[in-house]
Amino acid sequence: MEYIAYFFIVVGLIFFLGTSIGLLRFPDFYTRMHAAGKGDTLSTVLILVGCIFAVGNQGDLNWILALKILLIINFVFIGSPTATHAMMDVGERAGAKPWNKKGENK
Amino acid sequence: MADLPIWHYDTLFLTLALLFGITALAMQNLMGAAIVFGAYSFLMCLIWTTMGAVDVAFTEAAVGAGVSTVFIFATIYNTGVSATPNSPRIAFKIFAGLIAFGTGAFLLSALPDFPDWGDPKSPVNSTIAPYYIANSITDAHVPNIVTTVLADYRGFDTLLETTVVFIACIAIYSILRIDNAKSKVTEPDIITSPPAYDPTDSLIIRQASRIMVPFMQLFALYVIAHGHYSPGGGFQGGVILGASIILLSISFDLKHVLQQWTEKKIMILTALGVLIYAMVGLACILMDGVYLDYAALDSVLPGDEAYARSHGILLVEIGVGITVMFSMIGIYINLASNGRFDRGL
Amino acid sequence: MIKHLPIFIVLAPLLGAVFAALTSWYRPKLSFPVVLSGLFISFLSSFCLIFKLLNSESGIIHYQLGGWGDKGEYGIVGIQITVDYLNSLILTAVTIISLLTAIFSSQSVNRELAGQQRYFFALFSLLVTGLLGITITGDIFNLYVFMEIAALSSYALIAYGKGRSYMASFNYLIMGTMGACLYLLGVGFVFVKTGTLNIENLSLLIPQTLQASQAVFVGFVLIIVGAWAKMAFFPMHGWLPNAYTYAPTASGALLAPLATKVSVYAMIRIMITVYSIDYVLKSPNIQTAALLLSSISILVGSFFSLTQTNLRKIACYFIVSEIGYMVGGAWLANDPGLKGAVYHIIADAAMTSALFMVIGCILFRTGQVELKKLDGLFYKMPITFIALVITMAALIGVPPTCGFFSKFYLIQGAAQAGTWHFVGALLISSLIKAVILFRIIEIGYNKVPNPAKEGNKTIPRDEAPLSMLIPTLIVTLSLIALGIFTDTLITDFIAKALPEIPAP
Amino acid sequence: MEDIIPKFNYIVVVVLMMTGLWSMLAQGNLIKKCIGMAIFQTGIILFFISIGAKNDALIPILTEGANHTFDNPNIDKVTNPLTQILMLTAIVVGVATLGVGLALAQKVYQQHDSFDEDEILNNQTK
Repeated sequence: MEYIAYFFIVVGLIFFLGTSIGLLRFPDFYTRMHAAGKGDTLSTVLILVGCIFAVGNQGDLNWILALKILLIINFVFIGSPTATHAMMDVGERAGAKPWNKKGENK
Repeated sequence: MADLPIWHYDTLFLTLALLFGITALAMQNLMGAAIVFGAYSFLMCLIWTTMGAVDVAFTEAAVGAGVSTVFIFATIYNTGVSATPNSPRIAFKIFAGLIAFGTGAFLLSALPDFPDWGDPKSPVNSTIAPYYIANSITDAHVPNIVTTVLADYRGFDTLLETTVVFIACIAIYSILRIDNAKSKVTEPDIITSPPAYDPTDSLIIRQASRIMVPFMQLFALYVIAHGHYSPGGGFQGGVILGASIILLSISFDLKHVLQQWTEKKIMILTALGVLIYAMVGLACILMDGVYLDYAALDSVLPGDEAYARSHGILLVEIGVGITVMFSMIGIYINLASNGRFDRGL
Repeated sequence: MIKHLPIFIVLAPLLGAVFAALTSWYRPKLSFPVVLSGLFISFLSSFCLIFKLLNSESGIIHYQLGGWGDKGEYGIVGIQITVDYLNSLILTAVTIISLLTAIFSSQSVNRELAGQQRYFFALFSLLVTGLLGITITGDIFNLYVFMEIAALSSYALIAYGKGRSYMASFNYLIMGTMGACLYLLGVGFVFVKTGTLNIENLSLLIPQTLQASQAVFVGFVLIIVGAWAKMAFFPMHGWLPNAYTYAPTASGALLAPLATKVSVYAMIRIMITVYSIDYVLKSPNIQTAALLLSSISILVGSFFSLTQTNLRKIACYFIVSEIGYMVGGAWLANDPGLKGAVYHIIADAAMTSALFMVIGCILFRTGQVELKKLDGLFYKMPITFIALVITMAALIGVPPTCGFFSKFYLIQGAAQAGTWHFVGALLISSLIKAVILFRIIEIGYNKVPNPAKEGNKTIPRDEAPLSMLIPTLIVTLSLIALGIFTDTLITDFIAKALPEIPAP
Repeated sequence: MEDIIPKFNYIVVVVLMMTGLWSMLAQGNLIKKCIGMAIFQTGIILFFISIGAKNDALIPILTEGANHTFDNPNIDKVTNPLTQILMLTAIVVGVATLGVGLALAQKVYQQHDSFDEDEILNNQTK
């Protein structure tokens, strides 16, 4: 049980690392938000799933807590992409230009 | 993990928090400063959670990181983003720095006199606090000691704190609201209903918040009602309730919210919350108790004296929740619309 | 019901404010009477408490909120409010002055703030709640909360003045919050070493066992500096003149006499009850610094008042110098000095109140208080002008007004402590106030030829309405009454309020 | 060093508070002043919470646990609730002050079209 928890948390952290690198290295606003939005949501969800197993007591899941964490996952799943969408939307309206290969618009 | 002294993982957080705080103050872009300030507040929540102060962390998450950041945003929305100073004022800054440095050094001069961090035998932890821990259950049947102390042992502080929120609401209304020099007391003009579909508004955001808001409100009510057994209480619940309305007004349009929450409603409900609290106290006097001595309400509330206290705490928490919720909405509406009550963030 | 009087003092204005906010939406006319009755109940309670206090043996009345009293080894676990000789007087002064100011300001609010007065009286009442709370509470953290109540409502009350008052109020907010934060930090430092917040328990702990503790000392300095920032003491006085000048008349008339005085009271309470005179005397560096600062404060306030042309600004700088009197008197830490300081809190509350009420009357009729435009004021508003002269005489310290006696005690204390610069500052400030008084008389009385004589231009009488004039007169006459009853006040209250002071 | 490590947090707290204090005094921008004020307040809250912390203690919500029971809790294993209540109050007071401060700042901006203190001062004396 403990190892399942570790597994999920570590995988979540790997995704999170990817998110951070993407946020720093991608060339323009949209790709950065893409990295942040996707990676962030997934890694948060994975870490939370890990938590479900981590809070269990000697092989037994603590069902109430697990349910609460599932609810949190649900809301993260709704909230985080929406926030990313909102920022993308605003970015477009504010005139952030997408990057292209020629590197014209940084 | 549990064997580590507290400071082992706090060191990292504290240093980060310091960094965030300095960054927030150093940024030229005010919007960025506000965002970093929000992150700083969240970091503070983590620190407080590791120190075992869950209620404080909860409040800070709702108030510091949530609502105050939104307040700063609303202000920036109505004003300007850039903070380029016209004059650097170097000499003055150095002077202020010297004052701050001197004060800091003076504060640190007391350091050797301090008890170690986390010492359970320090005066703070061994004078009054043990009484609360030992008697919360017998006095009020409330396992969450913070709730008992907040609403019962030091209930007067909480009444005043509610009053502070009430004052903030009135103050902001009186500062920001733009009266069109009408001497007659009237409702603000009926706001025309917004168009059914605004092309600049995103359907996705609307739908997402439509799904979220009921759950937020449900959760807030749970936080208020369950404050006896878990972290939370009137303040946190009230702030979350207020935040749900603020979310609606951000994702839809401020007009929607303005139509629903007129100044009259908000002020009456805000005052009502304080009134509930104060009246519960007065009821105690009328029933031969001292002010805010909920045990005197024994004869009207079910259960024995300790349960009377428990129910009394619940009653005042409801009052606090009402006041906090509506004043948060009121403050937000004012800050976001710059006192005009027509449009805004 | 007698038992519950202490809580009613605070609760009545609070409930008055809440009801005023509620009724303002249904019967806007009712909200003023509601506030007034709240203030009146508060006044009655404090007045009754004085008699109860005089009859009690211990000279102290406790009220434990929620019934959480002394729990043996733990000390007092709840919040306790306390009435004793020291604060009963100040409570009565605050309630009387706020009641009179409320009556005084009803007309000017209706005129100056037409259309926006909906929450004015609610905020007014909340400010009074905060001030009374600071005075009555027996818990240092509770004092902080009350301080913030008073502060938040006063920011709003000042911002009612529109125009420049917004920036003034913002500066006040920054300075006030800084003061409150320093105070709270000081409470933290004291709390670290004592573990209790109750003033009574602290007063048993600190002077005896924690004399040498550096943390407690740092806490002491922080609390004092925090209180200084709140009362506009010398290096932190910058916010006061603008804030009180640009505020509406009614806000100024309430804030100027009470807000700073109550902070002085809080400082004295911390000095003599929580710490002790002994403790103050054992930290000579702070004492010397405080005395020096108060001398500078007096001089700065006086000289700046000399350079101003607006009567309201002059009055504001008077407040700065009067703060110097009280802080200096308290830090002399000897018997006459402390007596003078406590007496001066009450006397100065009355004097400043009278001064601002007079200014309010003039503003109400003439619309401005520029000094040079006050010519012929004596003929236009004779009663107001006489009240102004009496008030100024009291500020200078002409017997038999109360200002004379407080200055007498202060100078006596300073002489006893050998602090001659304080004596000098007091005398110079009196002199400067006398100069201003003569300037006012010159402008108001001499500058215009007597209209009663034939051939001169007649000036129609145009006094302020009675609802403004009567409170002004009551306060002005009370200046003389206070002076006449000085002896009773000092021996029956103030002497009993002060602890035994070790002879030098 | 031995003395400093158990008290390291206080040093950070003091630095944090002084950062806030400095920006309240020195920053020319009104919003920055407000943020500095909030940071100062958070520093104080952190200070209070740290003095109430206990090593290896549980949150102040009593449960039937291994080392203490409902009616007779192990006092050393429960974090000090008192400091937390005080700071709950302080947080709420802080947000109220912040709100009023921001409202005033908005009004000032309306008048002077600037958040910069010097510029406002120039406008006023003009």
